Amino acid sequence: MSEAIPHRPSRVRAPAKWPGLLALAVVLLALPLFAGNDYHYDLMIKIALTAAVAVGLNLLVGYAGQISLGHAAFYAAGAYGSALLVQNYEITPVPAMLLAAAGVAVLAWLVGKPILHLKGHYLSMATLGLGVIAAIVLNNEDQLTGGPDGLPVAPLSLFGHELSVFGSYDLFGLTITGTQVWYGIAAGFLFLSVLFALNLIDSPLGRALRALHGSEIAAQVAGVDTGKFKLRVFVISAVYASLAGSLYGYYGGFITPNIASFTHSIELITIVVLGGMASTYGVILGAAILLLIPQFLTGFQELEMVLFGAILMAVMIFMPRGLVPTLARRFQKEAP
Amino acid sequence: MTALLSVDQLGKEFGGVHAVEDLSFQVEKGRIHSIIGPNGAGKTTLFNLITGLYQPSSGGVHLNGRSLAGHQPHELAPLGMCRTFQNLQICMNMTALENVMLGRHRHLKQGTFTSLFKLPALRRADRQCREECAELMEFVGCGQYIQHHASAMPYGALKRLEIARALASSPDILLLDEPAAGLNRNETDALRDVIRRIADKGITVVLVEHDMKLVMSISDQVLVLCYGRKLAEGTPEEIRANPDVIDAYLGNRNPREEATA
Amino acid sequence: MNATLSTPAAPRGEQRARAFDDGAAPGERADGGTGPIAKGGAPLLDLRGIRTGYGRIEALHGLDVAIHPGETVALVGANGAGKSTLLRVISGLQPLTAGTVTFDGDNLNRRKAADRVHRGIVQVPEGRQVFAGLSVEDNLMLGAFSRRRDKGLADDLEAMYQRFPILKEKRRLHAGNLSGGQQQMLAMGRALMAKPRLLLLDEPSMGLAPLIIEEIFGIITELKREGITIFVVEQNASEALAIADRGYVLETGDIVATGSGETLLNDESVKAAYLGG
Amino acid sequence: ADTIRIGSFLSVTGPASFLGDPELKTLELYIDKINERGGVLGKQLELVHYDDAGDASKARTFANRLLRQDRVDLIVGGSTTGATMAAVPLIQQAGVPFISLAGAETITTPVKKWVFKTPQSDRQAARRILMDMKERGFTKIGLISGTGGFGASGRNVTKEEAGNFGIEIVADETYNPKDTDTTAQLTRIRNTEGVQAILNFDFGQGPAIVTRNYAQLGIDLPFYQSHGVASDSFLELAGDAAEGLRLPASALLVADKLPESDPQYEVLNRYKSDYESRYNESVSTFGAYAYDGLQLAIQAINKAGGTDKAKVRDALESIDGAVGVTGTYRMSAEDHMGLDAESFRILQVEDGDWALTE
Amino acid sequence: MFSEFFQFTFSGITLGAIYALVALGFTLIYNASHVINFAQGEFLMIGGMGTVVLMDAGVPIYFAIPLAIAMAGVAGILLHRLAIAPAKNADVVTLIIITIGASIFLRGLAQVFWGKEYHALPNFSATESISLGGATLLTQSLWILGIAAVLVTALGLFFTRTALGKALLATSMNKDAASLMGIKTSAILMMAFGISAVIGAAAGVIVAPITLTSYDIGIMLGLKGFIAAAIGGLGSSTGAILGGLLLGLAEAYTAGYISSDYKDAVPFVIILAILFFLPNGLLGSRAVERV
Ligand SMILES: Nc1ncnc2c1ncn2[C@@H]1O[C@H](COP(=O)(O)OP(=O)(O)OP(=O)(O)O)[C@@H](O)[C@H]1O
Ligand SMILES: Nc1ncnc2c1ncn2[C@@H]1O[C@H](COP(=O)(O)OP(=O)(O)OP(=O)(O)O)[C@@H](O)[C@H]1O
Ligand SMILES: [Mg+2]
Ligand SMILES: [Mg+2]
Repeated sequence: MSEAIPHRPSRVRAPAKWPGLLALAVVLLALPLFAGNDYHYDLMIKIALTAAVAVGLNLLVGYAGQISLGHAAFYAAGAYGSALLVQNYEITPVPAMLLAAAGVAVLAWLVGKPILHLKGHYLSMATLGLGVIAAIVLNNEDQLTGGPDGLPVAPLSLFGHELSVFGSYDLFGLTITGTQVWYGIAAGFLFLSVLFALNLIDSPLGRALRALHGSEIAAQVAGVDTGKFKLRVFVISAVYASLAGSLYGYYGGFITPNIASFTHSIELITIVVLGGMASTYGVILGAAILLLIPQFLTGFQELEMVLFGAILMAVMIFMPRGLVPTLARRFQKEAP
Repeated sequence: MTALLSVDQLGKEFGGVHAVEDLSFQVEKGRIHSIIGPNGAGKTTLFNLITGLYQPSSGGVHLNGRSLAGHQPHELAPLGMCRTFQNLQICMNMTALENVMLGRHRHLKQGTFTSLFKLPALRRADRQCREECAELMEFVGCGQYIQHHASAMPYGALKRLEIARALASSPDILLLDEPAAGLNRNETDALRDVIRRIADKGITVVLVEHDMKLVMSISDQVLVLCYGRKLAEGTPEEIRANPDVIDAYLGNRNPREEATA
Repeated sequence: MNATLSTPAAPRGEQRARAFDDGAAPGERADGGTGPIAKGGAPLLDLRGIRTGYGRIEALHGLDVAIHPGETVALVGANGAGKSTLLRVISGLQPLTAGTVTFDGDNLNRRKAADRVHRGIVQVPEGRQVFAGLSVEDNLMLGAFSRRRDKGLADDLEAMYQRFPILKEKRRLHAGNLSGGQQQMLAMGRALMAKPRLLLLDEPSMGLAPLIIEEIFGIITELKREGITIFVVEQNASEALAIADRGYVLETGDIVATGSGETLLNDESVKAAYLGG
Repeated sequence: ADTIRIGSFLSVTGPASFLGDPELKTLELYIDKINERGGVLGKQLELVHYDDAGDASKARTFANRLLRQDRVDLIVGGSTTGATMAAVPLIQQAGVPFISLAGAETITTPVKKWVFKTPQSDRQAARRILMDMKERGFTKIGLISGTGGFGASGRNVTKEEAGNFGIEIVADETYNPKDTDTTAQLTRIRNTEGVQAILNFDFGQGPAIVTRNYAQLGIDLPFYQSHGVASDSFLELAGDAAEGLRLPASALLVADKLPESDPQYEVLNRYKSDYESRYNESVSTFGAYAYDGLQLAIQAINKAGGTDKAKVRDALESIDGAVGVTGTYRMSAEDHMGLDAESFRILQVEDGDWALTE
Repeated sequence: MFSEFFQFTFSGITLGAIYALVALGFTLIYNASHVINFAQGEFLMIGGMGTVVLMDAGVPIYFAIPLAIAMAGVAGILLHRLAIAPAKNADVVTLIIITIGASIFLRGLAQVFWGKEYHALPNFSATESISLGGATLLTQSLWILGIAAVLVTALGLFFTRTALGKALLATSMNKDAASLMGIKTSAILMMAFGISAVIGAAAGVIVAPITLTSYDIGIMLGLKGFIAAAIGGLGSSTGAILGGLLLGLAEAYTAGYISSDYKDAVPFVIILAILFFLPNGLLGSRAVERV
């Protein structure tokens, strides 16, 4: 509007992002201090990669309100895609990973177009179908994918060096193990994932996405092409999953169609809801918790499943908005 | 004066019920054009047809001489048309200010990469948008809710928030569906000023309202709908005196009118 | 806020309403009703020290309200004053942080909303809240859910259709497809089907055409004649006060004025704030 | 260290729990027994176990934990091929002797330095079945297999081996391991020209459903199953429908029917009575894989005189003629499994019980 | 080749009837709360496994079945009381995750106390299968179809003819408004969970002679049931039956005529195609919301 704009900085400033990012960086840098052995690193790497997928999925589910129960398909597509590119076409891992991501983007665009006009549970079911189909293809095309027995993946090579998790490397005079290098990669990847996600959410694009969740009609009338935006965020979150999947493949050295399974998709969505929908930091915590619980429960043997189910229920009952948003609300200062 | 919006023999049928039937009228640029009529007369349906939420069964709508046939709702904001809703459409997962900022959507960069990297240009534009939208909230009279979450606002304030959001898209033509519902006398008076000032900026206003005091005091032209058809059209004075309108809509004794008389 | 009413800030939670008519002291209001019908006797609805809020934000700061049997009481106030919140407190949708709700001598604090309906407290909620996916007729019949099934039901339904002929015309339609005003009529009709003892109306005239508004006010007057107690929130303050026995003026969670409808209508500050120039 | 740490990750729960459950029970049973008798080389055995629930990526995580946190001396585990193969890259890099309990040939072919396994490979099972078919004069058969790891791998090796026995696979159908009905597939096989016998290669409950559907459809062609269902619970599930079918299995199921002169007689019957008296449930051939794995591990440690990983590995590779429940193991640098197809016996279901055919 | 076609059709109907019966169980809870109860499969498991365990303990089958079903009913009510009701104001996704937690929990309990073995239940009829046009049909499928038909009629009447049924629908549409009608929403939800569990458990018992039963049978059947319910249109009981039969037939024909490798994938493609044209399933009601 044309009227003069009085200076009113305190009332309208957007909440700053950097404190959160700084805290994340500090945590990621400090975690190695607590890592007693390489197995701890292994867990942290897995958490970081899973968290990155969840951060991407959260854009779709938490912010745009479109539920996907088939996201593991994109994760698997990234993992298998890059592994096969390296294996069959002699492409080095990093470009292979990017190529796979591009392929996944195209795939997500193609399948997203028809199914994203579905709503609610119907969308869940359609995405679930995608996941199921992906898992079936990976299982059946065993000539290519190794079938249910899985596929060995060549390790990541950086600057011409193969990165072995058992190797050790000299870096600026410091000797670090391959696993530690991997931790650096995974943590860096997570950090970038978060940074990009926060940027996105805090942009007009992100606002439009959240509006999809709030009121699709309001968004449309404001000029948001809802179909296009849903498709966009679907593709973005698929790319997140693909990249994390590729890294996971390189790191683990072996992948099976299980990573495309319904169970895995459910695990991803559970992480998002557990951590807190529409809370980027929340889903990181969600990933950490969901992956750590089974590690703590191994001692209970038979009771593991019972306890896992009970913990999941309890958290969701007492923190229905998810961990971080519920806690944030509890500690929030009284609003002015 | 030229017709900014023209509705030609528009019809909409829902399983045998003609919600709008053979309706033609024109809205001239810069005017405040009110549409009144009994409940269920088809006013909201008409808005939904104009803004592309419904596809007409017959007839069409032109904006600035351009046919809107087959346009999707989201294609209208760029053409300069925006609206509010009788059944509120507020994004309850966002703050009040963000709801208004959503209205500026079409003026801001949406590129995926621009957004991912949050380029400075985008950041600047967004900051400015924020200020402007806060200003708009003040303008429509819900400035005290700038920092509120939309879900924490009372009904009356939400109605105004919708107006602010619609204004944020800097429309040429603004369709308001019962903006005064839920406002008291004083608040309605304030709203009248807001609408006046909107019109003064050259924005054409199409107003659906049951508050006759507001309608009669502000409209340049009034269209009366009844059972989806045009019952009458004219200046407020003409309409007030029209016996058909009194019969079908106003009633013999209009208490609100009397209150102002 | 539009205007501030005269009373200077008093400590929150204290009764600080100006009683225009009889100057009854706080706490004595049990017999302080001034309506033409009910004087003396216990109030049908007695609210004391009502406090509630959303999260950490308090919306009502300790109100006292008493409504006697057969009274029609209007509640006026600006947007966000807490009118809807107060009605939700009475019908049990909004939990209390302090205070008591007494209905017909029983403390209702621990009673759920559904229970209160069975006792005769029926609300027409703000924003209509019809069951969009059910037919108009089903909506009306659900209104009578709390009643015993009896023969009277069919007659009542027919009576309701006479009152709002448009609903009869649309009775097979999904309520969500009704126009806004039609939904408002449905919400009103649905509540009446419950045969309330205390009817809570949250802006019943919202979105209605002038003729229908007349009808609604007609219905209210009629119910009043039948002896039904009514608590009505209206933005049409002048009309509401005109038919009400008494009124309360609510401002940001406090009752700032109370008195007979007529007194409030003529009070300058009330006029200035709510009734328009 | 003062104990010998034996690591294990098994599918104790989940879809492959019928493998992992008896395997874990067997390990626990014998580690207790051995410790009671004073352990190995004077040291107590300590079992560090995780349940991978049949999930390969969990298996990988737990293998990592065993290697890096628990620092075990040796691993006996991996109920399924997927779980095993997911762990293999780590184990190879870490250099810890690993005895897998899973079937597929790929585990030890090509030979991997640190990886051994106790069950016969699916290729051997396929050969044994095909051999029997050839003896009975069948040349055209139908194949139906599950799409899980075991079934898919079995299907592949069967198709590869069939030609060697002059047998043609004229119908080839699959089903999902969780399917509840396979009559469509069986109908297709039955209606294929010239089918003389049908083989179902899979484990789990799928074969029980196939067997029931087989009977329901009234198919009267000779019917074969794989070693994947060699347990009494299969008989229980399939009921009368199983009558007459044949499968290759270790002699454990017919331990009491063996002649005492059989070299395995004693091992078989001891394992059977140990297991059944401790757990009060019938013994399965899968638990026996763990029995053999543990025995091989202990032999190797004894032979190596300690837990030095390289020495234990070498000792494992040089095992020659260890009589286990599954068969008699003869390892070598070229063969990290050490059994031949002859270790399978062909059993037939007769009157609701297993019977030796020879 | 007619006999082949018949056989595929019979297989499809058998499968379809199973899926349909499972899908029916979703209807009630969905209609009361719009929650997809991912623990629905576990109710089936409790029905089937409960019967097996009770029979193993020496209870005769005609007591074992009702006891197991009652057990599931109690589990359903407890699920609501202890897990759903306390999560007040949680949104639908959260509730769905709670039901996922519950399904893991129940499966875990069953695994600990009832074991991991698969079990078979005897057929309900003495004759196991009947021959028609060269194809065989299990008599048990007829039982399943019959019971599904009875249930769908009962549910249909419940939702269209009874005040309680309407109240249940109203609760899912607008919980606050429903309680303003005097509907005890919490009790309604509890009833929905209880009855759903009973329907699920009954299904679990009837299908067990065909599908076998075990502690984890609920995962697969629950998933298929959800898919069937979605094709049919969530909330519609007739739709659940149609969806189940369609899914079963699609699977059987794919396995019979196309490729058993892609038996599970092809039906999904068909389903996606259906949803493309009917975004609310075959018989699902369109969401009515006006602006
Ligand atoms: N989807 C539909 N199916 C059937 N009838 C419908 C549908 N949508 C609208 N109608 C009918 O069309 C008529 C016009 O409705 P509309 O909402 O346009 O009225 P309105 O003039 O805005 O009324 P109000 O003043 O009450 O808001 C109403 O009678 C309504 O019942
Ligand atoms: N869900 C909510 N969460 C947080 N705050 C709320 C919520 N609903 C209402 N409020 C706040 O409570 C106060 C009272 O709101 P209420 O809806 O009762 O006002 P009202 O008098 O009915 O207004 P109106 O005339 O607009 O209907 C307002 O300040 C509002 O911001
Ligand atoms: Mg309208
Ligand atoms: Mg209100």
